[in-house]
Amino acid sequence: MMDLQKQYQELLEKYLENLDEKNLYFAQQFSRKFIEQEIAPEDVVSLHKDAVMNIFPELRNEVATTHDFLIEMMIHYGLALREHQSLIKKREELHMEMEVAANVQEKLMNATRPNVDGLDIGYVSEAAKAMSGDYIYFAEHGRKNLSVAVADVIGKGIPAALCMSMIKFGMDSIDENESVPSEVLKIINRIVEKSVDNSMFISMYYGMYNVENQHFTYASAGHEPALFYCAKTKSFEQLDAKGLLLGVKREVEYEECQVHLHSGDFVAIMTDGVTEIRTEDGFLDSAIIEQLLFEVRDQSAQQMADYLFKQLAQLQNFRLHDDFTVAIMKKR
Amino acid sequence: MMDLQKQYQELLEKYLENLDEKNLYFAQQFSRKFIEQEIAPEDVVSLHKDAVMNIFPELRNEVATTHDFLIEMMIHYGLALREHQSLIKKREELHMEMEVAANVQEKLMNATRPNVDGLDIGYVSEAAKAMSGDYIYFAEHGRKNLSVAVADVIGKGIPAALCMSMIKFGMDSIDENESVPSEVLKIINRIVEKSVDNSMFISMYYGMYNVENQHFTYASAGHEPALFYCAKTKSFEQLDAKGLLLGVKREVEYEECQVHLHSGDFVAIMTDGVTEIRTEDGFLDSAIIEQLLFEVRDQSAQQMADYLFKQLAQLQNFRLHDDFTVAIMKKR
Amino acid sequence: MNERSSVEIYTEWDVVAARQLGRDEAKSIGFGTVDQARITTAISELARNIYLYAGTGKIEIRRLHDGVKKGMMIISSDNGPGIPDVRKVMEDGFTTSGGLGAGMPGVQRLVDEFKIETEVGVGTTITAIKWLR
Amino acid sequence: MNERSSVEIYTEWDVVAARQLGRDEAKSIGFGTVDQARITTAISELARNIYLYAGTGKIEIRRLHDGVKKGMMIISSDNGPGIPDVRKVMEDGFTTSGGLGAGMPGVQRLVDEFKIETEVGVGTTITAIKWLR
Ligand SMILES: [Mn+2]
Ligand SMILES: [Mn+2]
Ligand SMILES: [Mn+2]
Ligand SMILES: [Mn+2]
Repeated sequence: MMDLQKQYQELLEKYLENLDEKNLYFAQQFSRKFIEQEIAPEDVVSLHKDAVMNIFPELRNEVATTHDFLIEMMIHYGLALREHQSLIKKREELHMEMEVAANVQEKLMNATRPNVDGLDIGYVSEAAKAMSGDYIYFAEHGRKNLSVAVADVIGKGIPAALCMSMIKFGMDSIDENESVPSEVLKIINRIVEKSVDNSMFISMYYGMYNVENQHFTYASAGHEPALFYCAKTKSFEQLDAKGLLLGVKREVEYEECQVHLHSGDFVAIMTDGVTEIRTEDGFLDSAIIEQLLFEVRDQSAQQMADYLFKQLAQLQNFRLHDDFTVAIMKKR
Repeated sequence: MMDLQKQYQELLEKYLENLDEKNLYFAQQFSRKFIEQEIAPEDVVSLHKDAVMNIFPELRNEVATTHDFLIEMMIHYGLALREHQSLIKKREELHMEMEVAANVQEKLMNATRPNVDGLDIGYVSEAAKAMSGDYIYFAEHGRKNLSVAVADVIGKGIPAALCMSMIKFGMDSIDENESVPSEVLKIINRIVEKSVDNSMFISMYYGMYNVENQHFTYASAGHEPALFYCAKTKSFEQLDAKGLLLGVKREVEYEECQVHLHSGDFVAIMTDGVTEIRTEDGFLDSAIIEQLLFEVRDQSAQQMADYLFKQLAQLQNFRLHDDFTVAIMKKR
Repeated sequence: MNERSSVEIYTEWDVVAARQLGRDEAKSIGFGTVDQARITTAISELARNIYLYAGTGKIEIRRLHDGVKKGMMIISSDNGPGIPDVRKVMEDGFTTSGGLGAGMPGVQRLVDEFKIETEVGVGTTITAIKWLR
Repeated sequence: MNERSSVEIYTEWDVVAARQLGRDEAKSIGFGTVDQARITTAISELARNIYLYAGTGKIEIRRLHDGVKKGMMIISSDNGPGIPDVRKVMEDGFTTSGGLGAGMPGVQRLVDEFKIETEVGVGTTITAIKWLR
């Protein structure tokens, strides 16, 4: 403490001499170090008191006493700071744990970009917190067919991730060569209804692309509509299909629809973390998504997905309020 | 601020009058309120400065300036405090999320105390953090046989929980009527080896109690030995069996052993969160566990488990360093 | 020499009396201004907890001499309801533990050694030690 | 009236110059001592970031009159490497963001409005506004 005392007093004296900014700058750098060294604010006031009483020896004892009063006022501030230092340590621990968990989840989900003839595929899936409750799943069936599923567990983070790991087991147990989208959703709905807590619902969009006839067939369980871009007319269309959220009731029928993809056409399947972007001024008009995708329509599907993410993250000052997932399938 | 200014000055004046403790007590209560109202320490110093300058109008300007210096020193303390307030909010959010996740996990694991003739069963499973990486599983086969599994994912918290949810699916898929402990571990080992990250290992103890012949048969995958208490000799014995941790390699053989339970005998299966208790002075001697269990040997299995937990938590000042799981099976 | 002294806690004024006792003792043992304030704050929190949650209880102060080390022990005891979930009360940053640095984790931070013994329906005893450096 | 003024940042002394400019402006707009210190600290952090991570750049100060509201705008700009992961830099309580209240989240807390624009390989512009209350 003696060393600090001397340094503090010197800085204060120099500052009092000509009140220049330089010494305040040093003082603040100094205070940063204090905080790192876990020196409490009441200690700073104590250093301050001794320095003042040394510099102005003529000051009455009452002035020293006012500092004691301030020390007393600072004790709880000091406690809050020390609690903060301990929480930060715990937080970094938790953060590391979450990273491991996110890896486990990723390995579990195993979303790899498939290779399907004539189809360019790109996606971005970013978690708002450490773990995502959004889910993206691809399956290729001998380069002839592609299945894509995008799901969102209502709610964020860890419980959602636990649910997703469950659904993954369900998905894996389905033989997709034999199933059409509406059937797949029916089967998954049963699994979810049986094993997931009542308070947890899941929206899912399920699509299949057939290389032979270039048809994209889709069904939706209460999920955001996908966007379909028609290169010929340069216009967007929403691909929606009727169906209840997964897990609400045991037996549900899902509507199944189809669209034909021509060269330059693309389908973008998204979660509400993309379509319901919140900025400081409220929700964004969803037309902005069409506009952004249109701007980069000639780039690769991955570049398009990356661009959409970057622009929308920018608009939210880089603070995601919800998990963000977009999958783009573009006909070459 | 004007109101605060007046109150602060009054408190300081009263304190300076007769320096009594009462005013310091009020001052501190006051400072707690300041913190709750997100008043930064630099604001407190500013209030202090104005009060001092009002109370001692004869003081030179330099004394006011020393306070300005202290304000400058406090700015970063104020920032740390505001960061703390924001982290605490996030932490409470995360905490709620973890609670939901823990519920999902509990529903998933579904450990219920089984009812088996002649056997008194009790257990405690407490997470060190919000989510446990310890796992306890019971299965009854027509009140004739009881299976019990206790597992510990190496590592704590969320990634462990994700793994456990996977293993649960594996466990459920085994028809236990047909399997002996060493076989069950072999099957689970294959599942884990296939689906879990290389860096994640699991220890598991698996036991089966046969009501007809009162044999307890067990196998262990690198897990802590269980404790066997013989009522007749009033002595403890470790029940260990050779076998590798789950997930290390694909094909593993597990040793299988057996013990006969007589009236008053009990088996306690534990995780290392019980046996490797850390206190401020280092690790505890594991003899203490035998001693504690011996003290309450005549109580119910559940009371014994509760007692063990309470005593060991006390010794750690109620801060668990690892998940804590004990299952006690006592012959009536 | 008065090695042990105590204050019974019945009203909020007794919290002030316990603080005063603690500060006087701390001063005469030789603690500096900041440590005096910290010790007093710890006592204040303990005494206030008795007053708020147990109704009545006692704060006892003992002087310690451990070889060349000198210090002060604070014992807070009550026959109140006890603490059902000590782990929660000792956790940082939760409203249950006082929030923003206060409560039991705060007391623990203000001293060098800290022990809590509690039984539901029986009462709580908290022992805190601060050594003179 | 001088509505805009700026300091180019090349050395650590320019950080001090930027602080001085900011404090003088803040004072003459009518901010109190504590707010002057906050504004100066925000400028200090921004200028130091330029000095440490971009090498060179500029701190510009503008006075704002929005109807009856008066305020001050701070614009920090550089052609440095840009920030690859803004989300990380803006997160609280991580060493990457300065830790313990410092860094960009700290600057954001010191002002009323805050905007960050950055592109890897192109540079970073940060705009901060503090209103007089
Ligand atoms: Mn979600
Ligand atoms: Mn969502
Ligand atoms: Mn574990
Ligand atoms: Mn363990």
